[in-house]
Amino acid sequence: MAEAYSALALLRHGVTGRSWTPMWRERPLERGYPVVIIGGGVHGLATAYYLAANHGVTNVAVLDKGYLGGGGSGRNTAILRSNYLTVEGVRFYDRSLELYRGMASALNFNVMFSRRGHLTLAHSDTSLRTMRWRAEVNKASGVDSEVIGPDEVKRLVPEMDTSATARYPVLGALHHPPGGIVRHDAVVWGYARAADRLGVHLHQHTEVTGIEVSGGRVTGVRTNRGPIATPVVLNATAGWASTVSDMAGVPLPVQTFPLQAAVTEPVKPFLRTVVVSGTLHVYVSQTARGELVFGASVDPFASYSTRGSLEFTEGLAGHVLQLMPSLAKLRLLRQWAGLCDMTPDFAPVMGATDVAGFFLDVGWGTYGFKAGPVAGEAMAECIATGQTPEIISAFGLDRFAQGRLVGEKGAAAVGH
Amino acid sequence: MSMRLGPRVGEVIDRDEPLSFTWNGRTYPGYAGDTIASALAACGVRVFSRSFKYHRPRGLLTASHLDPGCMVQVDDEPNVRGAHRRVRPGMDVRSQDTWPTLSFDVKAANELARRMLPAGFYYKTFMSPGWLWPAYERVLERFAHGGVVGPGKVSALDGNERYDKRHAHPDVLVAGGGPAGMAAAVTAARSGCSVMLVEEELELGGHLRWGDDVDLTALSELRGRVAATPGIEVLTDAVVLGRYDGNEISVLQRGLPHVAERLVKARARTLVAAPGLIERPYVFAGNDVPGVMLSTAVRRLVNLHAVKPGDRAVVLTANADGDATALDLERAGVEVTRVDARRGGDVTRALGRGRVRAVELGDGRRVECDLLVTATGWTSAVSLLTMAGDQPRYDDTAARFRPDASRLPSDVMATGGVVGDGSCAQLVAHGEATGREAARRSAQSSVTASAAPPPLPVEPHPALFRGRTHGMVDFSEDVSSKDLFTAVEEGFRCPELAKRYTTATMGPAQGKLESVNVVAIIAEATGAAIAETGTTTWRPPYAPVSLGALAGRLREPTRLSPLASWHHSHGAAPLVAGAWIRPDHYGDPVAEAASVRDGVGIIDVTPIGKIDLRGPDVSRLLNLVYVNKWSKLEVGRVRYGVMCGEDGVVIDDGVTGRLAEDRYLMSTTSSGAVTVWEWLESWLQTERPQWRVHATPVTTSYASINVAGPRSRDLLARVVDDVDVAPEAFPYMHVRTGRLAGVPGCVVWRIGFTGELSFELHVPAGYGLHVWERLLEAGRDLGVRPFGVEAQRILRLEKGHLIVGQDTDATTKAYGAALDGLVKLDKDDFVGRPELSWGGQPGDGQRLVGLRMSPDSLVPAEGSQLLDHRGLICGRVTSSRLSPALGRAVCLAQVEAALAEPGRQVTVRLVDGGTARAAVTEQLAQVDPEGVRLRA
Amino acid sequence: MILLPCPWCGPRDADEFGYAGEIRPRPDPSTTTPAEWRGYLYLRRNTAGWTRERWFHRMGCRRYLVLERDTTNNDVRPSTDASSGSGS
Amino acid sequence: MPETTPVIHGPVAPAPPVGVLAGWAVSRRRSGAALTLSDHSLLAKAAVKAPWQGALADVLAVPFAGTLRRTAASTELLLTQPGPGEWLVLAPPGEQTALVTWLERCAADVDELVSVLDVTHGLCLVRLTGAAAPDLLAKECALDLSERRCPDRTALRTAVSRVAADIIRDDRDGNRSYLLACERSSGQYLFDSLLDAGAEYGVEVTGFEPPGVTEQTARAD
Ligand SMILES: Cc1cc2nc3c(=O)[nH]c(=O)nc-3n(C[C@H](O)[C@H](O)[C@H](O)COP(=O)(O)OP(=O)(O)OC[C@H]3O[C@@H](n4cnc5c(N)ncnc54)[C@H](O)[C@@H]3O)c2cc1C
Ligand SMILES: NC(=O)c1ccc[n+]([C@@H]2O[C@H](COP(=O)([O-])OP(=O)(O)OC[C@H]3O[C@@H](n4cnc5c(N)ncnc54)[C@H](O)[C@@H]3O)[C@@H](O)[C@H]2O)c1
Ligand SMILES: Cc1cc2nc3c(=O)[nH]c(=O)nc-3n(C[C@H](O)[C@H](O)[C@H](O)COP(=O)(O)O)c2cc1C
Ligand SMILES: [Zn+2]
Repeated sequence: MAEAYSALALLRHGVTGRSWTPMWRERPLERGYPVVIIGGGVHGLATAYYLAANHGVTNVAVLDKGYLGGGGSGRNTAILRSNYLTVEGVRFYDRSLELYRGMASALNFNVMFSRRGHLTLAHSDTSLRTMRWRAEVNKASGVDSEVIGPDEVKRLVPEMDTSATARYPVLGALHHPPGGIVRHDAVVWGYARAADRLGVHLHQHTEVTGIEVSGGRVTGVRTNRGPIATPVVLNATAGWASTVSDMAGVPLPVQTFPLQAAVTEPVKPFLRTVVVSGTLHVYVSQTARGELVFGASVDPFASYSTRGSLEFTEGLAGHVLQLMPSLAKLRLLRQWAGLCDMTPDFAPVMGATDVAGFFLDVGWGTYGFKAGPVAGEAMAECIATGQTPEIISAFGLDRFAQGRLVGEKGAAAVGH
Repeated sequence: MSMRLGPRVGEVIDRDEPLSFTWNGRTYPGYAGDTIASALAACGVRVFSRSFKYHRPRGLLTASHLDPGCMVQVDDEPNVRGAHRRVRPGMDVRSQDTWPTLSFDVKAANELARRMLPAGFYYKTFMSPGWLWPAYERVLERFAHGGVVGPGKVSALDGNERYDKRHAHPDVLVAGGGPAGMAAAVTAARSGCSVMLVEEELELGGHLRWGDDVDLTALSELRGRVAATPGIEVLTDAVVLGRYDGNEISVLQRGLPHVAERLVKARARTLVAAPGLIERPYVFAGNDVPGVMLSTAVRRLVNLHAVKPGDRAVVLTANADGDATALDLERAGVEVTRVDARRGGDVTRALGRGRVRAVELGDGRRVECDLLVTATGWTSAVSLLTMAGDQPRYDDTAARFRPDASRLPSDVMATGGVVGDGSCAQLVAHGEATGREAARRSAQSSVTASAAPPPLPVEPHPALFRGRTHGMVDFSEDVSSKDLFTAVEEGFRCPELAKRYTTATMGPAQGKLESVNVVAIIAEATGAAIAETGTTTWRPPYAPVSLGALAGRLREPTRLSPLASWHHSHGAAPLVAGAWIRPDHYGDPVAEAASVRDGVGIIDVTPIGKIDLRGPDVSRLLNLVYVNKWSKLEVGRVRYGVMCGEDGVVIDDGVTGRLAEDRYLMSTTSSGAVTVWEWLESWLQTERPQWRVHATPVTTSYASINVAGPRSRDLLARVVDDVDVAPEAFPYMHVRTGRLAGVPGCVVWRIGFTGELSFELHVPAGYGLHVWERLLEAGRDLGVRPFGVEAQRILRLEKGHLIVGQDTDATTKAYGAALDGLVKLDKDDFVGRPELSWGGQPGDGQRLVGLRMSPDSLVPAEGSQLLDHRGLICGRVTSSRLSPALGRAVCLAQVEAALAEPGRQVTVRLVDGGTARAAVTEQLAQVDPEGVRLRA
Repeated sequence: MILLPCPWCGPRDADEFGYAGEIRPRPDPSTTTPAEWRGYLYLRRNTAGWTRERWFHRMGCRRYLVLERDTTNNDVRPSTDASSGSGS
Repeated sequence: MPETTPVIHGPVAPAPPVGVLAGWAVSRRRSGAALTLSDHSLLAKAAVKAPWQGALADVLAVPFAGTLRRTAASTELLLTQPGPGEWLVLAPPGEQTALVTWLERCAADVDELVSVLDVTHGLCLVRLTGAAAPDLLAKECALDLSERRCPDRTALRTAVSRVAADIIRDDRDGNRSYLLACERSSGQYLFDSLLDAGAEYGVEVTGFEPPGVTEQTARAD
């Protein structure tokens, strides 16, 4: 049994020099599992953890073709917020924030959730109006969110150019104090460790190459390490969601787009808030290590390539400097890209499908990291009980065939 | 204590040009040609920084761009590579992240708790009590390791601080100006190619520069050939940052006269990577104590900068470069103890803190010294190649990863030390062969790889990564080999995971120095072979690059109406609307609106999209893209139309007029101008290519002026030359063309967005100002005044005219926008028809309605939410203003269809949390719902 | 920036083009069913590999083009004009 | 009829001193710099659309992506085809009626859909002349404008300073020269952008110098 983490444990290990037990174990791949989860990102791991922790379903395998968190979960800008535009969205993401707040102690793993406030800048009267709309929906749902003026923006971010003559003047912002950032890798590892402790099998470098369906039911998966029999498969593969769903014959309303991000060299802390500008397609926060983490909107065309582009960094730098001209000499250290499974209405696709036993937790686009905990909790319930939980009822696949899209599209541009 | 040596043959300092600068407030001397680091080292400075976590004192390690120990703040610039940046007179150089001083740093206390602070310790603690975490967080933040930016510290972009970019299209781009790169460039250019030769350092030459006499002779010969060959553009102090799809290569050029830095974006037909080798550090206890240096660092200091790095040296050598270093040191008067790793010699520990005092050898000996030099092997600089798809393979003989050129695309080649070993002559010959092949590939229209140059030999090298003790692996991140062992133990066995857990290779050097050691140590800890362990992913940029350089000159496309300067000089408040800057108002939007209701006003509506449509099939196109009918539109008439997407969602609206049998002018919303045109083209080019229609955007061929108000006809009558504006001659929803104020070729629409009698004039743009001024002049006695976008918004809202994108959103279908009457389902096909025919049922979705507030003067913010009797959100206010005409609020709202009946009551949730009541109105229009005024 | 081979203008930076997505046959609107139509509207093959898609050369010839692209690495094959099936 | 002939304002604010030429307010500044930029928006301009390789294309006789100088309607014309089946035809200032009439006559003779639009007011046209012109353009445009890829008499459409523009290589007296056309509202931006980019090459503004067009009396503006 793995030991608990604490300052005392650190001290004990430090003094004795005794080594730590692994956070998760490498276990043999079994011939069958009652539940197979494809995708070892935050969604897959959280689902496995809640299946075990909340429903006692522990004999679960999580399969990932790469390393844990090697998908979007390991490469996202880790911005958390719940100031969505629709009531369904606000309620859903607020539950996720709540789980994030309690995560360190629930998982006995410090995920370093940093509640530092989230600012979405408005550079036009149109976006100011959308901010107000969002703020009002948020407040009506009990979420702390308010439109603030340029002076208040300046107070929160002194580097910001709030002059009225700016090409894209800052007319105001949606301020969401509970928003913040988290150590994304820690969330993945925390869930993995906790799931492993409850008996879940984590299989890295195990790629699913086919899904067996017979008589309209899932019966197993094929992998590069051999077949696994299973009646239940969860597709939690985000950017690759279509490729996996294809294996089960379930077409998705998903297009995969690369989303790029970058970090600068570290500098002393000066930016205490998460700043997002939809008009300028940029968001930025400063981590505890001192580097600025930047993101933008998805690449302009669908692709599975994660190589990244030069124009992304050029556009990013130009936009950041329009907001904060004093950062010109700061150096960009690394850029990378991840894949985003975009849906037509910027809302996820969750729940059962027409193929019995084949579940979806996809369509997470550019915003799914923050949803990891609540999605895991809900999908675990969905799989364990066979009932669709109320909190995800708006997100079913059938909404497309019925033409009932989620209204989140309204605030789409750059969300995060 | 001066460590400056007498003149060296290959030195790059100019002894005739002494200078002085400050380091942590004290003045130091140096010479032109010195780097910050060499000037300080010549003055005996040994400690340049403190390490990230434990704040251990750090000195020079590579004495190059990559040196993790010499990151400094120069004036307002953080994280300057002190061992690369040339020192300049008066420079203010400071150490970073030390408090209170570099020599006495409080955070060095961390070192004491080192055993309690293993890699990733923070994941294991600070969890409870949860409320204390923000306080812990502030403490952790203090350890952010870097310089300072922020207001007052970094200057704005001006003068020679500006940045710039340019494109380039060399046939061959050579990355790296060492012997191989120079040879490749010369041969490619001689084959007729345009060549760009890029070298990160300040001069061409690579490793030859600090070599012996033979090297220096080869160097000057090669430099001579480069200079004598036409067609080579040489960029020094310029670094290749990345290789992207399409062989797009980014280069950062520094040290230019006109700009601080310039980003060169090169589309090379062929990239030749000749980046050479990087010497790797050796891992053992104390390997980060100031005075422990790589052999290349020593040779740079001694031979290029004439700096004596110490007085008594131990040289651990495993190769010829180590041997040569020992000789260089001896020649410089340093007492040298050689330890030959090829014969089993080893170093187990460097002792000392601020500087090396002694070294413990593998055989147990202890040697007093102040300099420990290691020459234990190389790393191939593969990062550019991996960006192009290469996957380097570990070579047991060479004890390093080498490129596996078979995975490279045909437009990327590699030469020189990065691919193999050999004498200088062999490397040059390989460079030449590569240059020749690159030229051949560049000349082809579609590049095919053919004969690659014969491979270079690979010389055996002992596999030296970590010695018998644990030491620093990633110097900039303060990650030790012990940390990596711990990570593996905890389950982080895959290098990508171990990297993220320990942060090894995540610092400013990005693993260029240390990634092989990281992999070797992970392999050691997991018991796997290095080859199967594999490296982590390389990513651009190769070297960190300023945001300023990436941004270049900050310019955003801006669109201006022909009247822009008039608006500006008449006090218009600017409104940024996408690329357009429009007048929001001229001081008093309410009075502006009133003048339209009572008399006449004029507004510049140039950004309204205008598309010229010609051809026999235009009416079929209109029938297809608009939801209403167009077949019967007569010449001389205009009609309002709404466009939907294939999903039935409203995407644009506007009026279109028929000017002649086969000629129409379509107008669109300002923001929709471009998208609507592309939308029309997509139908014409992909789904209906047989239709004969030409669609040409002409938005800014015209200045568009709306003349609105009960007196607008009187005003217009005074400026028209040949258009009869009498009500019978020019009825509502008609169009005329003619001459206005002496200007031929004008189009006039009689329409009424403001709800008043109004005419929209489309005037050839160059006459816009003339017509505008004539209107103001001619209408002076009518009280004409210009009005801005805000007044127009008030007016249209009083009239209940919707704005697509404000009163509708990305889910609003035509009937949701209260446009049911317009949708003609009896047309056989129009875009959106299927959805509109299935989805218009009552009770479905939201509807656009008018709202009457109580109290009626209460103006709810746009975006305010509507609540139903259960207190649940049932809609929102989309538009709202105080109506000057009515003296009360006028609002449009989207509300659930079931509530969208006149008289239904809803609750408006106000911004301050309070509520008010509102009733759904009979119609959207609150002023003149019958439309008498606009038909006057 | 990837280069797209325009049949008219030659290879051009992708930012001169507008991306119009994978090519999907449009069902006959007069006979289509909601299920079929919404499949057309929302479902995508989203292939990891070679796809046929439409691009609009906004800043060049102003033509819609049909292009084959490998979405795993953005390699492209020669393109054709969307209406005529040919270029220059 | 109005008393005075109205002055036409181009998309680019003219550098002082300002005069009037063919009804347009123009800069009378004369620069002898090695690299000059001048506003040519007052040239008469017509945009023509017709089937690519159709009958009108034969009449106009200018290849796709090429230019052709010829005399028609007793004025000298510069014909270009920067898009397939899309022509931009330039004529001296004040000649737009003659230009359009001639083009419409050509169109009347062919049996295909042709549109002729007078875009004299709709486009901004500038001329950049000097040996450093390609270097300046290399900052603002991603295309290879070297002699090899873009020789004299090339016309193409691409992005310049992120704005769609026609680039027409039209050397003058052996001097590198480019005409750049973009839609009017972006004209001032493009002009400023080129000036800014060209600062390091010493670019200067020079007024339009007409071949063979009578000047009207100067009127300061
Ligand atoms: C640059 C970037 C920035 C982002 N920023 C934010 C943000 O600030 N806030 C936010 O909330 N969201 C953000 N996102 C989105 C977020 O990262 C994702 O929505 C989220 O991580 C999805 O998690 P997941 O667990 O569903 O999928 P992933 O983490 O992508 O995991 C899917 C896993 O499936 C595996 N897989 C795929 N196919 C197979 C197969 N056939 N067999 C086995 N395994 C397979 C993959 O290897 C992968 O590990 C960002 C995304 C990116 C790329
Ligand atoms: N590395 C060593 O010290 C070493 C070891 C064995 C042999 N040698 C000798 O070194 C020479 C090897 O020749 P070579 O030409 O392959 O290598 P080189 O190391 O001499 O030159 C490579 C050059 O490329 C530059 N460079 C690297 N990355 C760059 C980038 N991204 N952008 C711009 N410039 C970049 C470097 O600054 C360096 O000057 C031979 O003469 C050989 O005998 C050197
Ligand atoms: C929030 C965040 C912060 C990061 N900070 C750093 C950093 O400081 N240094 C670094 O080298 N990489 C940093 N990375 C990037 C990772 O090294 C890596 O590029 C990313 O996880 C994608 O993986 P890949 O590059 O291996 O494909 C960061 C990534 C994220 C998501
Ligand atoms: Zn084209």
